[in-house]
Amino acid sequence: MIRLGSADAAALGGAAPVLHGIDLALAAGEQIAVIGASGAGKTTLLSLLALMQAPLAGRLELDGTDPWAQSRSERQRLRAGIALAPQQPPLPPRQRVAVAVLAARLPGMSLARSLRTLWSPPDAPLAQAALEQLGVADKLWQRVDRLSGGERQRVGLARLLVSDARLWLADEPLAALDPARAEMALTALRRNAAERGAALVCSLHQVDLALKHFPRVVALRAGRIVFDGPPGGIDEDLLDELYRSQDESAPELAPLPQPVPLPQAMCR
Amino acid sequence: MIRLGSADAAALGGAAPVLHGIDLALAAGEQIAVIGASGAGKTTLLSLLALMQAPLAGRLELDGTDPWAQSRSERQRLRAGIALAPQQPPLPPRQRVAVAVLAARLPGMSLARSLRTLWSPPDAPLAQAALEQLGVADKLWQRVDRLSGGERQRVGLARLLVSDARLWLADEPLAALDPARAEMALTALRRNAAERGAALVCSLHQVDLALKHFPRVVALRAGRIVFDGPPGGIDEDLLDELYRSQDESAPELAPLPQPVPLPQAMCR
Amino acid sequence: QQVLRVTAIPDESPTELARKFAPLGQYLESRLGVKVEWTPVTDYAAAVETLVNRKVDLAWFGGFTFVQANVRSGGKVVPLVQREEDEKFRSVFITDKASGISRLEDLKGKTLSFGSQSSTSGHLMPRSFLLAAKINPDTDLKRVAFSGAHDATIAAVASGKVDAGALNISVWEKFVAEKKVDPAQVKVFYTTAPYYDYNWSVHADMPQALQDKIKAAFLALDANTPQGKEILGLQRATKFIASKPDNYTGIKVAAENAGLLK
Amino acid sequence: MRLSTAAVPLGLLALVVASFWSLDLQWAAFLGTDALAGMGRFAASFFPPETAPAYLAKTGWALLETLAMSAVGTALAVVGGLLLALPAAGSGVPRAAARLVLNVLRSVPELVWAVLLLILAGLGPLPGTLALALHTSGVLGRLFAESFENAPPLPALALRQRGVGALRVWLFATLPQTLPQLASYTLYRWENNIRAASVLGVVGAGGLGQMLSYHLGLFQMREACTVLVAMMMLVALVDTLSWRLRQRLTR
Amino acid sequence: MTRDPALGGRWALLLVALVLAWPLLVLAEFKPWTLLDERSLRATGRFLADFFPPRADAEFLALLARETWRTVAIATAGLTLALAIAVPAALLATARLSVSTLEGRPGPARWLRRAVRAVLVVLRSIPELVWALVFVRVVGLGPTAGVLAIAIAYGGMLGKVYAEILESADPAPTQALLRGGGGRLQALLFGSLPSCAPELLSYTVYRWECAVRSSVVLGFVGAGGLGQQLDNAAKMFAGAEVSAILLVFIALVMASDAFSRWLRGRLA
Ligand SMILES: Nc1ncnc2c1ncn2[C@@H]1O[C@H](COP(=O)(O)OP(=O)(O)OP(=O)(O)O)[C@@H](O)[C@H]1O
Ligand SMILES: Nc1ncnc2c1ncn2[C@@H]1O[C@H](COP(=O)(O)OP(=O)(O)OP(=O)(O)O)[C@@H](O)[C@H]1O
Ligand SMILES: [Mg+2]
Ligand SMILES: [Mg+2]
Repeated sequence: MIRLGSADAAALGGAAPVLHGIDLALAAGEQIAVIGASGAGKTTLLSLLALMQAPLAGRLELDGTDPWAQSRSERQRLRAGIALAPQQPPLPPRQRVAVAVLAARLPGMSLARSLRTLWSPPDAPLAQAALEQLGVADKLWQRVDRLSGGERQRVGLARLLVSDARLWLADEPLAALDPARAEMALTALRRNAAERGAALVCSLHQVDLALKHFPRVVALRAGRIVFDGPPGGIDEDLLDELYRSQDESAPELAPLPQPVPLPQAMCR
Repeated sequence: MIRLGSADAAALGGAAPVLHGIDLALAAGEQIAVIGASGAGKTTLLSLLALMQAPLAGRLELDGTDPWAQSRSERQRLRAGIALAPQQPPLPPRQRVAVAVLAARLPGMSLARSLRTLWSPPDAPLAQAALEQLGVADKLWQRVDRLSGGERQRVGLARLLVSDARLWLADEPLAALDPARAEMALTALRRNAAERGAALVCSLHQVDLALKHFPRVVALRAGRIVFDGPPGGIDEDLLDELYRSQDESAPELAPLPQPVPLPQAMCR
Repeated sequence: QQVLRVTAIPDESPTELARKFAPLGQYLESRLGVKVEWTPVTDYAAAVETLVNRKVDLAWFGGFTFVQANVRSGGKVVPLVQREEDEKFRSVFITDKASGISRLEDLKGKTLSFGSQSSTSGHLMPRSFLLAAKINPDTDLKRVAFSGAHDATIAAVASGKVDAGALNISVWEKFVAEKKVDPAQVKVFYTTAPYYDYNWSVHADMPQALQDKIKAAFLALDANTPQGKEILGLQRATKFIASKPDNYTGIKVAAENAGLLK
Repeated sequence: MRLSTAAVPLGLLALVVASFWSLDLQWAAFLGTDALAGMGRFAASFFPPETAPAYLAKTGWALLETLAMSAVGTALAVVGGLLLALPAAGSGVPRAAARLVLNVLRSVPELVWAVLLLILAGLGPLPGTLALALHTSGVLGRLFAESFENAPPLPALALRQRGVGALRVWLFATLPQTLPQLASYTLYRWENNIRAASVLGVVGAGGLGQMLSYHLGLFQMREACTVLVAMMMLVALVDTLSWRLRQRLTR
Repeated sequence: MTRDPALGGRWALLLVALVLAWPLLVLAEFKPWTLLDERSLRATGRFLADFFPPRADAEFLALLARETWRTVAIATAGLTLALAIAVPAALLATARLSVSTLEGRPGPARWLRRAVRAVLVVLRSIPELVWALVFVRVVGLGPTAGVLAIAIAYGGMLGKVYAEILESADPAPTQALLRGGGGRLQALLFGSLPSCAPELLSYTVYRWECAVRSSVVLGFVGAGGLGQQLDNAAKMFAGAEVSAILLVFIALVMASDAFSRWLRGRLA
């Protein structure tokens, strides 16, 4: 369905490449977890898949064609099939949860219905159902900026659930969730994606959850894929290498640097 | 050092109380983890301790006196002793990491030195040392908005390390960090706090880390403290109760609601 | 060198006023042996204030502005000369041919434009003739507007923006003569009885000798010399005659009756 | 690089100095005892304000008329400003064209628009209202476009990533974020327009302004004072009203 | 649950808006169709036909250049004096730097804030044209009256808007600093200025453009500059001169717009 061939990419908003020679093929309906240390390039990889930026080098193919070779309007149409839930939920403050969630359905919505949604969302039951699966149904009419951190994140995920995209991308969907809600959210994502035949890519810091829930795991280290396969293939050594400090000259965790000196003059 | 007596509080920006009858005493140099489901009130509890808002009811005492009964300037002086790293790092975009970190030292800084810091921070080595302990020393002169999610979070934590406060509050400091960097950050926080005699309160979703690292754990459920003691006292049943869905009428995790219905008319 | 500063109420456009004044200024320079400087102002009240505060020495006033200046200065403004025409000045009321207005009474319920609120011939006298005809402009008309100047009043009526307008007869005649207005479209439906209007005034603090010299210079203008013909033509005057404050008591009374002077 | 960094403030300083120098301002005329006394007399002639009931009623009507002109003018300007701000915050040719139109609308002051419109719409409140609307459309359009461009980009980006068209990205992501600011700009311009509406009276557009210029012209200072007080009350009223509305909107 | 709780309020608001709009439209005699009657179209056509070509002989252009500089100089001098009023007033008037407001309990300083705001209201509620009328009577005709009028009216406007910009910025950084015990000026420099500076600057430059337009309008009451020329030309119905002067205005404002963009570009 989507395929990257030795692709390089810069972080969104950056110029220097932070991903190098990425080869990745994703079949329709497949479910993948992306793991890797902070700064390894997970977010950048998802932005490539979401067609938010073109690769600096290499190929990207969606259903066999290169979307970046197509016209802009054609690419816009392709994007409607891809839904991304970013690391920080991009929800306009003051908007109500129901509207924020249903915004994910805009690509297929008529203008008249969009306007009605702003006035009073006719699809509120749909949003409600999605929120219920994530345990935040009671916040349907709350303003987005009146939610706790974990509630906001789940509203962001509900956008995926209501969208009719065929490729769901979730960037650290569990960061602000407690263990029970994390399980619940992951289950909801995987189950709905499977039922709808949508492919699912999640970047995750919770290695245990990644290994437990996903049939395929991709591991990034310093912008390169160092592992791609079933979770069984991941061992302690690989994890060690994955999360070891990438700057070789910096001290390892063990010999912690001296405590920050606080000369008297600075204290007052 | 700081003590709450049957305190009620509203979420910051909200009106209705979400914390009820909180009793909590914290001695100087103590280290506490706060756990609880999403929406339980962890952030609100920290905002109380940070003197960001007064309790709606009940008492709050800092070193035996009520800061909310004092004059404003006196309270402002007291605040200099408390440092909070919020859930989302509040860093002004475009500011450089070094300046953003050193802003935490403003309370004790002369105006002249603050201006120099804006121009070119003379205390950069201090910021550097703190960032090193968190594994992001190489980003010292980077702009804050050019960081990955985990890097941003660690810059936010570096503010705690350089501050000369006696009470450090960290709201989910590990949310965006991979397991190795999470360990590293937690170690740095605990070690520096201990060396400086500062008390440390962290809200955490990673129950395992909370139980492993902290001598005392406070558990919140629906705005009330349901456990306060050494981690040994926490068992499976308590965790189950803590993270069980709080809305009793909602279905438990097991019988997941039907997949979101997508009537054909809505799809295009 | 001494300077004589001169201004005029802006009842016509300032460039027109400056053009009209240029030869008169040269004439006065040669007769008085002082430098003459033209100071344009942008509203009637400013013209009054500048003379009252002696920021200018000589001013061209309308009847009503003279009365205002005299009142504000405590009687210290002296009218030197006026045009012969100013002894029996008139205003006209104009309207569009198609409006169906032919008498003052027809104005009830219509819109009317005056010129400036401080104008004698464009506001004060038309208003007092309306009052005499038992029409109160503030209550009986639909709307009263102030176009700001006589020529603007004509434009407003010609473009149908108001039903009728009131203005200075000499500007009207000039517009007709220069074919700037089409008499087939806009007609005069009422002409007022004559009254005293414009004069050239100075402040009483001016040395009497200078006052006399200025007065003499104006009175000496003669339409039979080429220079006199040019100046008088531009001033739309046959000749200048001496003026006196008493000429304007009628205006003062009219202003008081119309509530314009308190 | 260092040099050109210093060049900007130096250039601005030079502009300021040249302005003061070339204008040859008469501070003496303003600060001299004579002038101060004159100003005192002038100020004193405004008091006490005229308070005859009939006159107050007339002022009240004029006040309502000014209020209506400014409100209708501002409302029209919001519509016009939004219509122009959308392309102006976009890209390409429409952006350049919309910016040009906005600049032209904005560079011509209300009073000048009114003078031009008097030919078109006649004397009375209509040309005033339209003049306010034209000029304010330019001002608001530009401010709106700027706040759209400065809005936090992530929510819009998230929708654009889904291939949603520009209009609906704006409706669902940009507008809700900028609404308080748009409202704040609008309310602020409304206050501004109340004062502008007063000035427009000078050219025959009715309302408090016409009364003010009428009485100032006739040296009826006490009546003018009543009008000024009414004007200040109106502005203060709108000021509090907009403050309240803003507080509500930003909550 | 899925019924929109805000819907009733929205209909009510819409109704109120319609009910209020009606009398306003009547009072403003808003009948735009009168613009389209044949006679006014003809008058308009005549006037507009006069506009082309604009007058462009050397003498007139030299006059325009001189008057243009006068206009700019009056605006610049007036705005410089206005800044001297506005900056201190804004710092006094903003609640953003107030520690008490941060705590949700306004202190006595709010009376000072209100007093400053009231003075600002008085300064700007009298239009600059009226200030100019008054000053023209006192200092006589000429630029002094224009400069003073702009200084006073714009001092009030800028002071108010500066305070508002400081308040509309994201409060988190500033409040974090104040809360951390930082001083007010420090909080301003580190928290608000980085995000507000472009807006403050662009607003000031924008106001300078407005001052240029105002100084044009002040020309109508005798303060000199382009306005006086325009007044003369309009009173003469000299379309060619009116259009030439209008073109100069527009060029002037566009130049200052470009200047503002350039200045902001340098700051970012
Ligand atoms: N501004 C607000 N207005 C009203 N209610 C709010 C506001 N902010 C949070 N709440 C509510 O207060 C409750 C507690 O919020 P709080 O942020 O303290 O939770 P938390 O324990 O930090 O949760 P999380 O782990 O999701 O961050 C939640 O139910 C939330 O919905
Ligand atoms: N706007 C930017 N400009 C320049 N460099 C950037 C920018 N954003 C991110 N980077 C850098 O690109 C690298 C990859 O960033 P990315 O956000 O993809 O990491 P990540 O794997 O998502 O990390 P995290 O787990 O911390 O979110 C990092 O080293 C980061 O510092
Ligand atoms: Mg990331
Ligand atoms: Mg929280």
